[in-house]
Amino acid sequence: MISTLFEIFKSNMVQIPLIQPIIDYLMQIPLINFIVALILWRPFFAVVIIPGLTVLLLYLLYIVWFERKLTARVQWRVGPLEVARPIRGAIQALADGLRYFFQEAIVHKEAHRPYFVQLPILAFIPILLPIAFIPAGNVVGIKSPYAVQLVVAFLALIPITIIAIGWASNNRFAFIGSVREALIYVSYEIPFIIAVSSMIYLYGSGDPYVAVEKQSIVPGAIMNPIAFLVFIIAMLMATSRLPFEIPEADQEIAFGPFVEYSGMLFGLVMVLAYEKLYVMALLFVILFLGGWSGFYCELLGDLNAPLWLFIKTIIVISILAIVRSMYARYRIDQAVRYSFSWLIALSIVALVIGIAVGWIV
Amino acid sequence: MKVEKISRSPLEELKRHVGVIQEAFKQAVIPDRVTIEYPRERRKYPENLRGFIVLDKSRCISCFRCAQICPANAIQMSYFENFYPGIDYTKCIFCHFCVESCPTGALASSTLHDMAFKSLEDMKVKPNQMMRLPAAIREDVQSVEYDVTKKGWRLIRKMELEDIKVVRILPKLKPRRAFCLEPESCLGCRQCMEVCPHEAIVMERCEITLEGQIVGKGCVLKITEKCVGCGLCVRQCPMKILSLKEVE
Amino acid sequence: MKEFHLDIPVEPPKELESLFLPIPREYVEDTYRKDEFLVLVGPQHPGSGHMRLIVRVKGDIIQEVIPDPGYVHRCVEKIAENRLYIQNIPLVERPSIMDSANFNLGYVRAIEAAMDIEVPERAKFIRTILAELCRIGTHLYDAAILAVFIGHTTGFMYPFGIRELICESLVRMTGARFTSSFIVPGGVRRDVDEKTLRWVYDATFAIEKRLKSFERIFIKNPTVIARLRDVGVLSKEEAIKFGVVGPFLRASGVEYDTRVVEPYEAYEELTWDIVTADEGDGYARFMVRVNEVSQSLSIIRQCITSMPDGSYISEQIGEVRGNFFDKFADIVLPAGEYTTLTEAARGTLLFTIVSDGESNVPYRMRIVSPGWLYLRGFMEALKGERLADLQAIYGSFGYFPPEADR
Amino acid sequence: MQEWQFLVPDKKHKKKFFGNLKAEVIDAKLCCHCAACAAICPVDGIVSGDQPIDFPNWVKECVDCGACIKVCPRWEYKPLKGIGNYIEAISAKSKRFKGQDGAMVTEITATALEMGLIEKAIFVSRDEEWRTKIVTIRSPVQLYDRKVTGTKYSYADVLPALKDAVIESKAVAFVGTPCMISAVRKMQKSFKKFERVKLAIGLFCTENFYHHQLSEFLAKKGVDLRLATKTDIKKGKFIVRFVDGGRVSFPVKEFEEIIPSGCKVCQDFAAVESDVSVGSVGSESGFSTVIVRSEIAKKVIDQIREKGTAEIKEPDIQAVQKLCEYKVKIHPYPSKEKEKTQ
Repeated sequence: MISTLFEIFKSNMVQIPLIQPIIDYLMQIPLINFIVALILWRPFFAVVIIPGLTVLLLYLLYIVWFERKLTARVQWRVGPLEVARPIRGAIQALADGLRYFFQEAIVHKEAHRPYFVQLPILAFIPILLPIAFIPAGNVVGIKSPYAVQLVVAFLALIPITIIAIGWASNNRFAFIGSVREALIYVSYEIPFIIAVSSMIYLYGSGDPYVAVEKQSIVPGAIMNPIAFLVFIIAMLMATSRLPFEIPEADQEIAFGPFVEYSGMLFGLVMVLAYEKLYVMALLFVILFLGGWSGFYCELLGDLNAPLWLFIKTIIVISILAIVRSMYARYRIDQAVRYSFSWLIALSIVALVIGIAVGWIV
Repeated sequence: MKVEKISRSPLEELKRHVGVIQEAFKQAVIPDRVTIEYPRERRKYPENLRGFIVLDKSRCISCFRCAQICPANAIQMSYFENFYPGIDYTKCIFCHFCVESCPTGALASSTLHDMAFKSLEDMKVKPNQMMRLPAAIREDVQSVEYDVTKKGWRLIRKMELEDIKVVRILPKLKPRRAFCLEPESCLGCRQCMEVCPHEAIVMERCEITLEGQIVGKGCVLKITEKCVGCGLCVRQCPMKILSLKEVE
Repeated sequence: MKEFHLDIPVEPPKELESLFLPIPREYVEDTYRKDEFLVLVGPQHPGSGHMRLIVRVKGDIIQEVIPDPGYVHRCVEKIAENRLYIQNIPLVERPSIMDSANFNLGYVRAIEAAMDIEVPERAKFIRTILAELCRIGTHLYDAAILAVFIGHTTGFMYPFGIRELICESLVRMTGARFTSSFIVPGGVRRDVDEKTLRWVYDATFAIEKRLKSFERIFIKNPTVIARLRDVGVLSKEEAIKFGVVGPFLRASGVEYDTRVVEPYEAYEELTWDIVTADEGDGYARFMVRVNEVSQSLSIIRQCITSMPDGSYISEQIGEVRGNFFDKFADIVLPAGEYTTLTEAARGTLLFTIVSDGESNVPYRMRIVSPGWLYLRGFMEALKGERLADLQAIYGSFGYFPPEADR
Repeated sequence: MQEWQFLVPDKKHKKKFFGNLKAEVIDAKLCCHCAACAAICPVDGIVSGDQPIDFPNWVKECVDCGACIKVCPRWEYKPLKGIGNYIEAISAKSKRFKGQDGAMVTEITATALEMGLIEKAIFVSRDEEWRTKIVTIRSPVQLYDRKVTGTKYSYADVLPALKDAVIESKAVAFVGTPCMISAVRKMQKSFKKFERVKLAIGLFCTENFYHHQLSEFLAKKGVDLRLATKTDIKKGKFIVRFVDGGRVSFPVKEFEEIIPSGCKVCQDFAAVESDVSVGSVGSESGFSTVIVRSEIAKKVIDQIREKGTAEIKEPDIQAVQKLCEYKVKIHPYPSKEKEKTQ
């Protein structure tokens, strides 16, 4: 049994020439070789190492610090500095996380206790599942020709958990926040799906490999710039970032659905939006920025593709981080109006362009 | 002057979006940063900054003026050879009415504005602690100066530190002494004697003692050369027959 | 649109009974019977300051707002009755920390009116500079609060950064960053030298330059305009009817400024405009204050360039240093009532001192602060707007609970 | 430096001076509640008000200066009797003011203020429940208040207010009962500052009451003082007039039980030591008898006469004389009770 598993793992390992001697050495030791083979097994490597959970954690540490630092820079400030001063406070996010971890998580009397505690954890399922379907070169969890559609479908599940969190909190502001989340959900989801489907029409398939292959000369962003724009705005709305930070709006409804959370649970719901942003940015890079294609380095071997994907994603998110310091928050009715008028119109134009370009190509 | 109406055309709207994005990216690349990293950098303060109050004991005449004018009731006079003011920094609001009230310039302000105390008890600074600036352990290595010109505002950082200054401006006042204007109205209550911190008022002919022994009748007071003109007796006198006069 | 009523009996939540609401129980029950909803905003809410707003909403639309002020009521008027006249100066500055010079000025002018003190010209100019510096400081502070209320953190940081120059100007002139207690009956406490005035003059240009950055990123920001425009509209008639004061009255098109109507200090000798707007919405209220900042900068420049020579304090008082106690501690005002009107940053400020002519403390002191005066107009402006607009309107009024509560 | 000296009366007991005062005057039931001691006390320890004069904790706080004894009109008490010396006596009625009878106290004060003889005058006003309240009169306008004019029949702390007024201003007038006038004269003898009291207006006085006792007594009789507009004693009767025009009267003899002990030894009816004494006795109703005793008062009366601000008539001095004798009769000193106990 174990030997069959070992054979399966061994037959489908990530090839990295840089560390190949070390792997060869480790493969000779019993038991260790099983673990190494498991880690380097392509599906496992894609989901757990890169672009999966491990780099997701690294990304979280980075983006929280970077966003604060960049905002501070725009705002004539310095930003987080005192935690690890030599590296300009880079582990501030870690310190915050530790603080959340050791803080008491209070569940108030009138909350629905099981849901209140479980929902922040349940919300991770629709975030982590898409990662299994997003390929990076030949490092892939589950290979599927409908990967893009699946990712979009899983992403649509996240707001439902947030709405349920608001219900479980049993608080006025959480309730208002849930209603806002529901409103903004319907308003961004339609343009978002239309924009994605325009790209699917353009590439003629929902398979990321086809999409990346078709972008080998011209990236999707240039082929369909309108869809590119719609996707970015929908991404801002979906991850409740300014100027669409409406469901959380701390000055209006005091963090909306998350008003009652504290401690570790608050830490979990806080990173929810960032993780969603990560998954959407992965999709964005695949659809518009040529995915994992880039300069190929012989030494890295199979690691090339995931690295390129990750670097592109990080760059996209880092650029998006500046929006936080530029805009005020729209009102909910304005946001809904914009998305149902301008954004849907733009997305339909994008669909037409997608069909046209796809027909030509 | 009327405020101009803001135009609603989409083109203007787009222009404004571009303006915002331009400004944000400009600041992200070349920020006009104004933050001072406080404990590691020190700002250059103007000389008239109202900070920690320093006492010169040799000048103090125990006139209690500082304690009586204090709006926050933060000054307590404590006995230490004579009465000297001690400031409770839990209450002090740094209005420096006491410094302005001091007729001899015994109190002076310094540019020390950031003080840390170990406990609330320590914040009640005693007169002998007010004699000099408190010993400080500082982390700052460089000083920051605001350079303001017509062109703009920027911070200049220098790797040098200035010492904290004590600014003592002496008031233009001649020495004064108490005088009795109307001895005929004296009640003989000897309140002035009781209150005088310098024992400058003496009883020349007292024939009543406080122990209830009747010796004789009446008392006569005399203000001696010891008087420094603190004016406490002037304020204490129930008949208001004393007053301060300048002497040569 | 047709409304559909669900005939489900709704019981008001139990919590509404234990929150010491200043509204009767019937009101709560009536609200819930009519398919409406009570939202309590404050006093610990991040977007309400130290005040509770009892908001009655129908869906997302505000039907009525009942203010519950008084959380930071510090009995300033009552405390003042137990202090010497001079000791009240730091006290009256406290209600509005940013606007300390205007409050100080109003109080001191009442004492001067009672004691019949003629203030020398130079002192008047110095006082005007201080008052205008504090006005700019307050407007910037309010702009910052408005920005953070509508979620624009950069708009919060920029005014506070610019305000640093105001504080630096104040510290160079008076020795304290704010609450300087610098204005005393008869003049000011110290003379301000030429070098410092020069610095302040340069600083006004530096402020103007920085304000351009602020304008691009916040004032002309499309999202800000979208949030503030056509929100919380007070028409001219309504603004007069509800007794709104200051820049908020001017934003509704009424050209009223105490500095022009009853000039005090050096305002008669300076040229400047009253800033008004027609719309009366949140953006107009904000823009009036933004434009007032540039007017104030111009006033400061004029004051510095035309600063007369002479004494900084009246001859009736004489040198302050060393004499402070003897001159001011035993002030006894002649019996009577002395009232001054001052244009503080947020509007008309009234100080009344009643003296019985015998004691060295005020018999009664009355402060009618602008915040309290426009609270009614603020509540009326909220009606019919969305719940999300509450913070935007709050910010556009620059309501400062400590000032209103005193 | 000028030398000065003042004399303090001998102590009769081996105590601090207030102890002596307490033993000899207050405990001997001689105290007339003029509050002179409360006014002069340098440590502000003596309390007056609507209660007997006291100095709580005097053993510790008294500084043994003897000022209270020097000013006490009842220390080594020699009762003053009769109508005293006077320059002239008139019966008059003010045309400007409305007061108890002829409103001549008000008129004299107003004229003195107008002439510039005095800067301030200490008057007694009242609140709704007829509690006394001290007012400082600076201009004649203040005198139009009906609460200021009119008799109150309750003790008031005139002298503490007078001391403050004397320290502040140069010329002061005050209105008081005969015992207060005597106290002020004693003050003037000892302390030069009190020479600033230029005009002491005495009132004809038989007795005075504690406010709480008076109101309780009247309440027992069914009279609500809050509705009263005027109180008066005429021809042996205490008369209370009400807002609605009604009036109630009782014989003064019924008040015997609440008359304070200090008043029971007082024989001075016409305020012999004052500058001018005023009262209703000896005139027809609506007129006041004015007995002028000093030059300064004469000046004021001449001014009134010249300006014609008051109607002037001849008084019935005999009636005043008669009442003076009557008061000596009803208030014997040393009192009979005391003689019996001794």
